[in-house]
Amino acid sequence: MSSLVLAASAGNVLTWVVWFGAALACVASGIAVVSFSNPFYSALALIGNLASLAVLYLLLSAEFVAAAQVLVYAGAVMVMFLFVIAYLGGRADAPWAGGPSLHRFAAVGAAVAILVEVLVVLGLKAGGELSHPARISGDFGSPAEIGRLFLTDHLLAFEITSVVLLIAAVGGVVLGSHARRLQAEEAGLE
Amino acid sequence: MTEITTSWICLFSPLVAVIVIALGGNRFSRRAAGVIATGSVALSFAAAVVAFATMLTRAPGNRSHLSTAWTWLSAGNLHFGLSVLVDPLSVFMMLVVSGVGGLIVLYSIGYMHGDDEERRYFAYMAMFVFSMLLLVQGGNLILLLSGWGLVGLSSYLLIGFWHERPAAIAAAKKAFVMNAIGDATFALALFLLIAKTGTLDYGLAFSKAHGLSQTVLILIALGLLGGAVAKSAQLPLHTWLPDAMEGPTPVSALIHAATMVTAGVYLIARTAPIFQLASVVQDTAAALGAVTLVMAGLIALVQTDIKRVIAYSTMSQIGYMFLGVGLGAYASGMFHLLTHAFFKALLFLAAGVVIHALAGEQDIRKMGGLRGLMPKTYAVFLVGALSLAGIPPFSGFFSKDPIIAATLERGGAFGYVMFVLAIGGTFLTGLYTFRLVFRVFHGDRDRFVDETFDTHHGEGPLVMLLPVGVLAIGATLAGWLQVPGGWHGVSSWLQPVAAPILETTNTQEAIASIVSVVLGLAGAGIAWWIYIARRRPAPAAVPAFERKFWFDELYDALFHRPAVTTAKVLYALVEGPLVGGSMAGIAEAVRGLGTGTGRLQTGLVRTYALALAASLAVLAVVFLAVR
Amino acid sequence: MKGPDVTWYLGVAAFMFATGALGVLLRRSPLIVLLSLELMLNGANLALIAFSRLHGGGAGQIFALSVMAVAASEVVVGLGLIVAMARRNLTLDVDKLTWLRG
Amino acid sequence: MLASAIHTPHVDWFAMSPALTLLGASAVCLMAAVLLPVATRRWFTAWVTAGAFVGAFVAAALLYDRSPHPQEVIAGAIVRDRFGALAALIICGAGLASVGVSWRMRLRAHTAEYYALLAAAAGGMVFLVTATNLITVFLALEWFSICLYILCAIDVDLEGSLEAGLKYLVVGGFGSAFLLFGSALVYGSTGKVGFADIARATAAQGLKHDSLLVAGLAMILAGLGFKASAAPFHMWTPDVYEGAPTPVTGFMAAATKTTALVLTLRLLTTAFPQEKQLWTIALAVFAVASLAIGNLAALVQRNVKRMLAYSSISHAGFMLIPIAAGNALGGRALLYYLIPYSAMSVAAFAVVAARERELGQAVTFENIAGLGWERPFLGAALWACMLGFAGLPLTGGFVGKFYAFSAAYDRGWVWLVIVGAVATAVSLYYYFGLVRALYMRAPSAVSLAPSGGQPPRELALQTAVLGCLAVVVASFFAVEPLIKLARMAASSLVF
Repeated sequence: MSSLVLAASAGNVLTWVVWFGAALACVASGIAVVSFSNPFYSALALIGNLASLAVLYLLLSAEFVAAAQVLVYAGAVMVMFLFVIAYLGGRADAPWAGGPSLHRFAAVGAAVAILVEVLVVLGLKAGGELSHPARISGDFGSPAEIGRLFLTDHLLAFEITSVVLLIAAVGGVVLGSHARRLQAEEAGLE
Repeated sequence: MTEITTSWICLFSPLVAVIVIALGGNRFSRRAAGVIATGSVALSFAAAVVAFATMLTRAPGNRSHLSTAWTWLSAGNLHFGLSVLVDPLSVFMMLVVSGVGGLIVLYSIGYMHGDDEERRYFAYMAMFVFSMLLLVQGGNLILLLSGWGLVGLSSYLLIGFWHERPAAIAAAKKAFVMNAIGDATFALALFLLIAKTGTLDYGLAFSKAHGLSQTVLILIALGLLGGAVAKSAQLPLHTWLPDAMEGPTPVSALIHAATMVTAGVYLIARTAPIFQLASVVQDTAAALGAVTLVMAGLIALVQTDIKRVIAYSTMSQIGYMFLGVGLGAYASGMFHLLTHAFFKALLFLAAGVVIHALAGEQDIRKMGGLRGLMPKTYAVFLVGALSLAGIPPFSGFFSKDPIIAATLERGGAFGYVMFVLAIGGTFLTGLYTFRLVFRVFHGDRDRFVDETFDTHHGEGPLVMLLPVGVLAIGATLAGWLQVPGGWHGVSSWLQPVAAPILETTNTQEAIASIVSVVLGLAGAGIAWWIYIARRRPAPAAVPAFERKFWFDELYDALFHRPAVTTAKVLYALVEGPLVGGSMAGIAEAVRGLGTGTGRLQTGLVRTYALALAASLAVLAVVFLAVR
Repeated sequence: MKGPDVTWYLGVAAFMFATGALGVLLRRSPLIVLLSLELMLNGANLALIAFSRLHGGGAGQIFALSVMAVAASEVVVGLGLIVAMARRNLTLDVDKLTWLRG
Repeated sequence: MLASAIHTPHVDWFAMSPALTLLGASAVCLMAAVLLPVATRRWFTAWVTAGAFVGAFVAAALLYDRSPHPQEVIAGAIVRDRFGALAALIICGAGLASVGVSWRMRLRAHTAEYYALLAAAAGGMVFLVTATNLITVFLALEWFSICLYILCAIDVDLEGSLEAGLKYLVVGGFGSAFLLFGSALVYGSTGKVGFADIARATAAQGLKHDSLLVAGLAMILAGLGFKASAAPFHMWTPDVYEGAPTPVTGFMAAATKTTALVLTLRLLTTAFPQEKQLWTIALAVFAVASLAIGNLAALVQRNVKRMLAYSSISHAGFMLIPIAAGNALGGRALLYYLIPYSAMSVAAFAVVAARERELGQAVTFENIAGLGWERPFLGAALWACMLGFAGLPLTGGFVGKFYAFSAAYDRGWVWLVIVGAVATAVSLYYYFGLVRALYMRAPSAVSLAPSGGQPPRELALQTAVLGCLAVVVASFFAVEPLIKLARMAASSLVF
């Protein structure tokens, strides 16, 4: 019986279920990020968020991006985050402490306004061309395809990305370098 | 070298001196600053002479050149940049400005010796010469206006040079304000001309002016006249000139006699085509000149300050020039400008020698009998006085008479009224000039003179006497450039630029000469009768003359007091209760807004982000709504 | 395409973006502000990937990958700043950063 | 086998040469940071950076000369045209002057990194002004922004430097996120990332009123407005400008604004010509808001750097006017105005930097008093800059404002001209206030004057200031050639 249902709607229901699960996780972890009072938990929530995003990417046939998301983002970047948080110690700030204020009211208002605007925009387009995704070939989103694009149409983007990363590394060194090193060098300068 | 190259040298030489003196600062000695300034003006003069000589070799029709160094802006028909116009009129003025100017700057080396701020003085002087040259050489209307404005600025700085004297500051301000009124009308006229003709070049603008309506032409001409009247201290914007005597004497000589005040005359000659199209305004110029020359003569009769007498006589003589150019006898007006530059600079510098010798005293009632103490000064002063009074063979005679003859040629009621005023002026000129000579140099020596005159000091250093001597020669001989019935050096030179609109006959010249010489001598004679022969006690000063026809009081009553009263009334009735204190209220409100804006800047980064997000939200809604 | 329309993905993307914005506007801990910025960038990334799927072009995915690199860079610099401030014993509270104001 | 299938695009190295020169210098500086002994690092890296700016300047000049016809290169990621080349010239000029201003900066151990980042930031800007697709825009924007975040915070001893860096990072990241989301929406609507492709797709598919496109445009405008520090996205500016090391502030004021405004003009005219009705009005509103807020807030400032920051906000308003006019005259006016504006900004902040080093504290209207007498050259330079900012003759600011206003007038927006004129009148108050303070000797200034002889003569800084002054004044006199340059550059765009 169940195999019949599955066969009838093919993978569609399954896709919906997976989508629903991932979307829910996304939304929930997103809310969690901004509402946990401890940055450590927020960071963990963001990792969850990034992971569920990767699932959504997979559903959108963006396999390489999904893999990069998990490996680079959730893996490397967030680990760095966790290290820093651990280094600084858990300094909690309660987001809603002190009750409602004008600023909070306005902040929520602005965020909701932006959300509603985008949703309205989407609503205006819904059922139109947004429901007619293009036909794609099998290697859409595959590492080979992404690699090809990075070497052809978006060669420059690839190169600039590396420059940006290099600069960030320099920034990390400059800002994070230890005071003792500074003193030592200054002594050398005198 | 062509006349164009030399014209550029002539223009920029003083500017270079300004820059060198300003940048050099203490690296130059004070005297070096004077030498640099003098040298630069002398170079200008040399360049002007070369330009003049080169031009002489050319055919009269081929003497006008426009040279553009670079174009600053060009939009459509409007080309505007740094260009000089080299033509007979500008070369004429270049010679006058740099020649007389150079002598005066040379004189200043002696006169200003020992002043604390000599460098500043010479920088200003060179700046002034540059401005004046820019005014006369500028190849388009905006450059003319720039020169005009710079001349006003330099004059303001020089009049207020002794900034520790309140009177000097007040005089400088008065000159600035009066000139600013003229500058404003002048600028408006130029902009109107540019707007209507779409060009900045003299030639093109004038040829296009023919197509303009009479109303526009009259407005333009009136605006130009306003500028000319203010700069040349003619009625009714004349009150600044006598006060401007607060500056150092060479400044008075340079600015308020030889050069700046004649800029108005130059302007009318330069823009003659406009004035000819608006003949009503040209007649107004002539009439203003005639009235000014009589009134200034009357006021000069009772002044007791040696420089003020000469200052009023300047107004009066410029009145003659206005009369000349107003009647369309451009060459006669410019000729009088030339001779006047010589004899008036001479008078001022000679007066400066007297003042210098008497430790700065300027009151003629404390002078007298200086003839024996200062024979050279007396001689040159007498030359200047004879020239001013129009006694042959001195230069004033040759240049003043054609103007008077022009009134006869003009004829009609207007012409004859002008004639009467002009010859009345010659009488007054003889009277006040010789009153001055007799009071200062003849008669009994005042006790004050004995106390202050420094016999060892003599008449001054050579650098002061030399320019005076040169000017005396000029004042004697310059008249022979043009002799009625004989030759027409000046007229034929200026013919290509400003062709006269009336030609006087020899008979008219003769009548004018005889009448004016007779009246001039009569004036001098009466002065002799009163002040030397003592046949009569000196008449009591006429209040009207004494109070300068109440012009200062009139302006005070007309403008200053009503303004103050209105402000007071407004403050009491409107602003006090409503705004809470005039401009202060507005300023306070604006500052309040500023403080409020600053208060938004809380330093809270979240607020900044909120402003960004909220603005974006609004922007997106608007875009979606109006898309 | 199986499963939900692209519109649904975009809805999630918009929600994440707005949540992230809310985090930046509300939170005082610079660490959480940084995390919220990441959330915003990831919302935008999801939109890019979804649109990439919609149009069948690779540009969106390339864009998203570049954004990841940029986001990582911002995090490095942001964390570097936070660590430097912590070393100088400055309070880690963006509301206390009001030396510059007016 | 796969490799044979990939046809990498032709790389026009020449088109990228200015940016690459700067990047190369940056790399050399970074290596110097590791390899050279501390004592030689400063002069080596400063000279390398200065040389790179000169080299990039020359390269940009050559590029300008050799690129009469706009041409997309490297798979449409950037464009080689005169518009970008002229902007690159301005950025390189500002960068070169900033090197001079930075020479005596107190940097502790990070000198080499400082110059590396300065060169890298300029490289990013030079890239950004040539960008023709949304990916390049976002990446290059982040490239130079990240450099600037670090540069703002680099003087860790300076009170407020870290604060400025963090504030800039947070608000900057927020702004970039909006720009990114907007780009995503535009991409979603048209399926394209290239500017020209977006415009073509909009026209071909009738997307003029598409809600996604319009919402995306709004977000992009907010992001660009943020970088140009135009109100109402300006609020980070005063704090960051005040907190950052002064040479960095000067560079930011000149180069960031140039980059942001030039990019705004290029992006809007090439990608959104159909939406002109929307963005011209929006920019006009931003301009008015910037003029109002910048000028009003500047009136009450006592801190000179902060006053200059508000003045830069008001100048964002002035320079948005020609962009809002959306015509060729406007493009010309913007490019022209940026030349003297950049020079004035760098020079003004340079004088502030010099005074700061002398006093060892923030420069206010009170303690700048007497600068005109004590340091005549710097005083006169600041004086000239104030005249320029106020738009008075004998400085390029006059011509710049004149052109900007005439562009608005041509568009038929007399009201915008009036607002600009009123703003100019208000601005005279605080610019002249500073000039007055320069020549007023307050007792506080005397007591603050450095004890023990003259401060070191800052030859590099003075040379930089002199160069900037020369540009400010020369741009007034050499209007015609500069306008010609700007006209040819603006003709790369289609209005």
